[in-house]
Amino acid sequence: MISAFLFRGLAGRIAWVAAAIALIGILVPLSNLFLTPEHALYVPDYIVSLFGKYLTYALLALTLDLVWGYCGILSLGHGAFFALGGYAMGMYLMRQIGSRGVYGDPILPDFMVFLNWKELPWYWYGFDQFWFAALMVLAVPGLLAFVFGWFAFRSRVTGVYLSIITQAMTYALLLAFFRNDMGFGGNNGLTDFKDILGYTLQEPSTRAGLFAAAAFALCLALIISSAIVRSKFGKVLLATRDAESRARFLGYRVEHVKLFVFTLSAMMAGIAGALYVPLVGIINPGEFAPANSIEVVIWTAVGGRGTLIGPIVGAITVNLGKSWFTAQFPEYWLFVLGGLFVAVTLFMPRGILGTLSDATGKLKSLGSGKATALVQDPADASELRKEGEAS
Amino acid sequence: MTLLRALLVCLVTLVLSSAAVPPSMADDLQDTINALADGSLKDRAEKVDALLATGDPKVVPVLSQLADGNLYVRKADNRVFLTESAGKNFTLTDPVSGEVIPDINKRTLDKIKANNSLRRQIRDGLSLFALNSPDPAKRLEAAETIFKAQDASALPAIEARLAKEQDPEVSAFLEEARAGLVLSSDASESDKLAAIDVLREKGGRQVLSMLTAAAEKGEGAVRDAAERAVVAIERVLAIWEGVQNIWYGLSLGSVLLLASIGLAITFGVMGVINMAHGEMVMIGAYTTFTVQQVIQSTAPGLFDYSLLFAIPIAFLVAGAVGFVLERGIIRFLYGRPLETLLATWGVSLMLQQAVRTIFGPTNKEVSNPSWMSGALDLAGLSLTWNRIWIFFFALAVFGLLFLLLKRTPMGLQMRAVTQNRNMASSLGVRTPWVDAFTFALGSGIAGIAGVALSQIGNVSPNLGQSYIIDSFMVVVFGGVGNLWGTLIGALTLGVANKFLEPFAGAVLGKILVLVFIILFIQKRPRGLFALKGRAVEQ
Amino acid sequence: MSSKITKIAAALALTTSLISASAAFAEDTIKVGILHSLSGTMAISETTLKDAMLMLIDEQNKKGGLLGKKLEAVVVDPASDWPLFTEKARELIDVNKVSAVFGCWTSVSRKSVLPVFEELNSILFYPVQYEGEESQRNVFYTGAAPNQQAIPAVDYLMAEEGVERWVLAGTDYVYPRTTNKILEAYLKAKGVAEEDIMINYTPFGHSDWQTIVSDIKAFGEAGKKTAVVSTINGDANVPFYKELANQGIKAEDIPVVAFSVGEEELAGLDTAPLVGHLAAWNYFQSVESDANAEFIDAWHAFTKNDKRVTNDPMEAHYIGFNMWVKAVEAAGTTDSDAVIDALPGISVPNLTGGYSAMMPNHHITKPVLIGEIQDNGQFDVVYETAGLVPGDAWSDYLPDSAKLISDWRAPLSCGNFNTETKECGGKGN
Amino acid sequence: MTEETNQMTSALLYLDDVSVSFDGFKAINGLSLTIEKGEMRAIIGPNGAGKTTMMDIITGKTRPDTGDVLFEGKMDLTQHDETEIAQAGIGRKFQKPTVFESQTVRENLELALAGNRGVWASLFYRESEEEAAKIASILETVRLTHRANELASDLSHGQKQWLEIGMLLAQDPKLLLVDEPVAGMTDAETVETAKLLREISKTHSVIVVEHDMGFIRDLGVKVTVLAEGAVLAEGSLDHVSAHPDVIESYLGR
Repeated sequence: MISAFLFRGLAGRIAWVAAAIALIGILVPLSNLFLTPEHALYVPDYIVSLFGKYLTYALLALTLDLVWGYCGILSLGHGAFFALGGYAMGMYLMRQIGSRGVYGDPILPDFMVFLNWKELPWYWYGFDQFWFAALMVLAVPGLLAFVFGWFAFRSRVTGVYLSIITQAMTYALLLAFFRNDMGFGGNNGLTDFKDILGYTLQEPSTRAGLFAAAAFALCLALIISSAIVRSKFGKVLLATRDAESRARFLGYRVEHVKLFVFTLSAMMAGIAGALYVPLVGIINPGEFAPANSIEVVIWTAVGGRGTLIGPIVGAITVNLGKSWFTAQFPEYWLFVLGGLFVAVTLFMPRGILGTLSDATGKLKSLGSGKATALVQDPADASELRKEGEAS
Repeated sequence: MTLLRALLVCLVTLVLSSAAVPPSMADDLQDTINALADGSLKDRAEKVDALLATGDPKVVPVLSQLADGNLYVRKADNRVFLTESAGKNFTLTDPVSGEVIPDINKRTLDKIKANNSLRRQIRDGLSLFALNSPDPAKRLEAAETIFKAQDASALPAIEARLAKEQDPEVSAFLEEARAGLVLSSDASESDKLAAIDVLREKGGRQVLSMLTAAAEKGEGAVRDAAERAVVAIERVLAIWEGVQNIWYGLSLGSVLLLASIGLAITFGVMGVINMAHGEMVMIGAYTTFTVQQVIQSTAPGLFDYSLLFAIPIAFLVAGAVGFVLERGIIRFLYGRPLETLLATWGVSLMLQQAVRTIFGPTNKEVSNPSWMSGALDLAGLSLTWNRIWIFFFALAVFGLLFLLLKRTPMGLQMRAVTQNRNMASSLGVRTPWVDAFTFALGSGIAGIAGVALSQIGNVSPNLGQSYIIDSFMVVVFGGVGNLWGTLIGALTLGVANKFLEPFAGAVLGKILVLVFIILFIQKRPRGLFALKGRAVEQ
Repeated sequence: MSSKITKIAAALALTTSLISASAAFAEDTIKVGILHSLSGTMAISETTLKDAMLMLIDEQNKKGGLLGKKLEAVVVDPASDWPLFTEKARELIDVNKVSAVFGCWTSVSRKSVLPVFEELNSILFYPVQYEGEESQRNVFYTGAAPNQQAIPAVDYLMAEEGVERWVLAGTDYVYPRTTNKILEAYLKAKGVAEEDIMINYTPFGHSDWQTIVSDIKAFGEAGKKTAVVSTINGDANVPFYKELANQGIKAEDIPVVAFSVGEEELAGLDTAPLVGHLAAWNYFQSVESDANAEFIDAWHAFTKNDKRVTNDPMEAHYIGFNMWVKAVEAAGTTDSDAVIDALPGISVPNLTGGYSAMMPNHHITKPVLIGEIQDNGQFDVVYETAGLVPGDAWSDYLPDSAKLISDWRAPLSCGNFNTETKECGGKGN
Repeated sequence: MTEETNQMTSALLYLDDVSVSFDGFKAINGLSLTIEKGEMRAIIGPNGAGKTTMMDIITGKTRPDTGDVLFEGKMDLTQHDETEIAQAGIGRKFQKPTVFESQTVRENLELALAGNRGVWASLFYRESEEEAAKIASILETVRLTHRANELASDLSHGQKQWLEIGMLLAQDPKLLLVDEPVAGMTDAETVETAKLLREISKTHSVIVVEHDMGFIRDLGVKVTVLAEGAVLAEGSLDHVSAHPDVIESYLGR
């Protein structure tokens, strides 16, 4: 049943894009490892780690699109799930250091040693096992999303109120993780990793492997998302997004629908975070910053929300731009980036992909097949307008 | 040093009785003053004591200028002068003869440095001089300084003054200062008991520590009386602490109110998720900086009124930016609130970078005018003036805005347009202009907030970012679109924060407040002040 | 589909063209990377350091460059975003092929780039005072370690001001935590009682100091001479000092000694009410020496602004840059291994009128100065250590760190040699 | 079973002395109403009479302050939310046509089709032939077969109204609440709609809220007049339009 379900995701354009990502996931590492730097098709190490990072960003944007583009839940706190997944992975990597830390303590990470901690806090137990950490990568963001969503959706917190409390959530976590007393390394976070599953993180081959893993995860997430969007459940998602009370009066349990997709999305975001950490070599509370979560929203919007492929394109485009501008125009890149966001909202309200497909007139065969991105959120719009009356 | 002080006290009384100073003493004084310039900081303490010991009133300006860092030595002949800055150069005054030498280049002079302990020594020493000043305010200050310094050798001087003092207020202070010294001396039991009574009346933390020490050392009746006084004072202090906490909370609340009130218009009333709101506040703060710079270079006399100029200018500047923003971007996005989030985020990045390019990345200095400096000491409370002004300023801004929205045709049109654009438009309201002016109003108010916030925090390109999240929390907590909600929300969150802070710490306190907001929104999904009924839904 | 592939291909092409473009004119210059945030929260401090580096490179080029080649600065903006630091460090070394990087301010940014410098074997000069507890082969620490700032400051307060009661107030991150741990241990060793030490942590950018300042005031009114040791960071300082001034806490009563407040931070404040509060650094702009006067003049000329202040981290870059130049000249190459080996033992003039030397633990020797804030936004030096203080990578006051030493010279070549087990830790497999 | 409860259970919908107020304003004030199985009832009343609020109460969107609301004699509607009530068999058409604009007409019906509404069920749902046939027949009924694969947003106003009615049919409820079905329709469409509703009422119980008197007359059913949140009169249209109170409060204006 599952395979049939997933197979359904592999229709149309998605199949090609998934195949392309998979191909990149295989070819780029191979080229990096087996071609000589002089070869025309050689991909340098720098590009592998840079694009590896972009792939995890793309995965994060995809998970946001699933809740925002398809279910109308604008989460301004998706970075929190990403960061929690990252921390779970970081804790595993930290435990892997073992006695190779600067103080040579076999159990305690360095930051605990020099802050005079005597024993490992209970919540660090188990992270020396990869399977446990991998489980936590899914479970911690998933559980947070489930609990948060269970309260919020049941109470029918919607629209901008929901967005703001997701922001409050990630902001509270940011402050909490900054606290050194929490036992997650405070502002410095977790760093100085040595190896993952026995492979040294500083080896290009490990990074190539991580790149492949990121590509594979993105490919799988794309197929799963596509399968969901194409199922009847996907239609229920759109129904919830466009006319929540209509869906409710049709007998759909809207809060369950939202809760399911929110939790799933959070878990996938956790995976993105877990892949991101070994690629960049650090996880710290900065990842919880509300600005980071807003950036994810922007990637999605730039690429085209409600299109599955859009967020991937958006995440890669914006970050490529950021990498390039920060090196080329270090003094002025914020003007360029800020201008880009304004321009995209004004002139490409449906994002890059939406605009492209408008241009080619293929409006109806995009992303989820017939269901196209409806850029407006009618519910939100009318809600806010109405609320003007309350003053 | 105590011995010296005793000697000095005798001398002061002596000098005061003798009318004129013989010329030979003047030469001595000149040498003693010139000696200040030699040697290291450590040696200077003895020289200051020597000067104090002369008891000559002429040393008073010398020492206070030394403490203020205005005492210089002429390199050419090692003579020490009082100085006054006159443009690029100095005007020198000879401390003994009073001779004035204008227009001296700074490079020919060396500053005589002082450090904290020296300054303290001078302050305490000069307080004995000031005790006999004709100005009651100075005597009062001196009595207070002596009380704080707790130097037993000052006792005779106080008693001498007390015998002559006419001003009842100064007398009371002198009594307290005397009581403090008596308590730690080996005076009789009855004297000490009387001193405890005086101190108990005074109250406060310093008295508390004095009495605690007395209770530990003393015995019998003195100990009992001191212990009783300690308990009484502690009780009073606890009450004041509570009051103080409420004030801190209200003050924080007023800052939150100022930061969020503009947002209550642009976001609350108009539905624009205005991420550039913080930058409007920032623009207001930079306007204040610019205004102060201009005033300082053109009319320094008006400096104390700089904020009065800054408020309307900041309103206009931020309002104009808001106007352009609305006309240029926002107006294409009505009905798409979430899109406004993206566009205004982009705008906020650009505005930050613009300020960074124009003014540089570092903090800018915005000074408090004199009427906003210092604190008001009210019974057990110490309320800083800038916070008091900001509190009332926030309420005033709120009140004016409220009147504007509810009582003027402009406000009526604004409400009409935001409630039903089509209907308003068909009734002849020029909706595009109303939109633009409403947004400009919200931005302008954010600018005004910037003027006030520049008085308590950083003025840097990051200023806006530090307020934006809190502002959204306040508006959402209070209920979008409801000005009262914003007011009550801001004050509630401020007070809650300050009551959590003492036992949870600043960080955990803030986290708890955020968690509280999240839970509160579950209970009231539309904030504190939300209308019920059909109109709000759908 | 096809559009997608074109897009990715275009992206790759863009990046590779970028690489080749920057590599094209690389041959006849020596490149120096500057890795300081020009936007985001840290821009406020770091932008100045970028300017200082540009000036130093410019001056060196006027002197004829290095090894007969011109120096070329490569400036990037890591935007106060720590993972972006990693990316930019890799870009500087891998793509731009810089010979050395001068950069980072926060500990976390340094920690983020450490693995990159180790892996790609390049050189980082880190100019900011920090918590110590680190010594890495590829990093040279030109800022102060805790023993070059905190401990002399506390000694001064005890001896000169007779302080008996201490408030340790800091921002909640690693530098204040570690410094305060060290100070607490040190104070207790000096016989200060537990109840005479108050420790308080606040979040980054804390702006409402009413409660804490009034707590400090209350703590200071208990009869014993009290001082505040502040490791409060960056943005939080301005509101903190404004609150101190307004609540009337005078330096004569409760002096505050800060380790993160320099001329640059004071530029955002009216310092008149703060006269007498202290800071401990290894350099102040007001230091009277020929080298300093020359440096300040050059700085004013370079920035075309005679109000721009100088500060301690700038001096650290001045020292670090000159050390690097000297080491490259000594090694005759910019090759990382050669330069790393040449650096220890190199001694260059500092701006306070003496010489600073690079030590085998990759920290440098510096004088420690204590300054009091003046009403013109400058510091008056009120105390200076008799000699130079060598930077200590591993603090003697933390039990686990006391047994470690660092020496990167040949036989030992280890950043954290455990003197008890006689083993070098943290060396991978 | 007593006679009284027997009578109650025989009624499909039973409202007794229901009141609700918003911020002091009594929207519904002691309203009592009974709908029998298979009955079609028209409800009229001036603006603010509480018609929509009554529907909100029946469908669980608004909780009444006092009073009983029973469905099929046993289900206390005040204790359930919209989803449960919809699943129990009460369908609702909104005043403003509310369809899923970004989905096709066919998908709209597919979503409304009776069946398991659970998350897992809809994830792994596959349409059966039977269901396809049902959708085809509804498309036929609401005259939208030729536009089945177009986006709902492209439909005209009247067609959206019909699509919504079609969705109600697909949902196959025991009771349909229809709020102003002909608002904004052309005369021809209005006549068609009346025909459609009469057809539906053969197999379903229906409550229609409407302003259009001609339309009510076309329906030819029992009429309840609401005013100020309570029942003013009940009976045939002719009967109620003769009622003096009704004339004063509604028709007479």
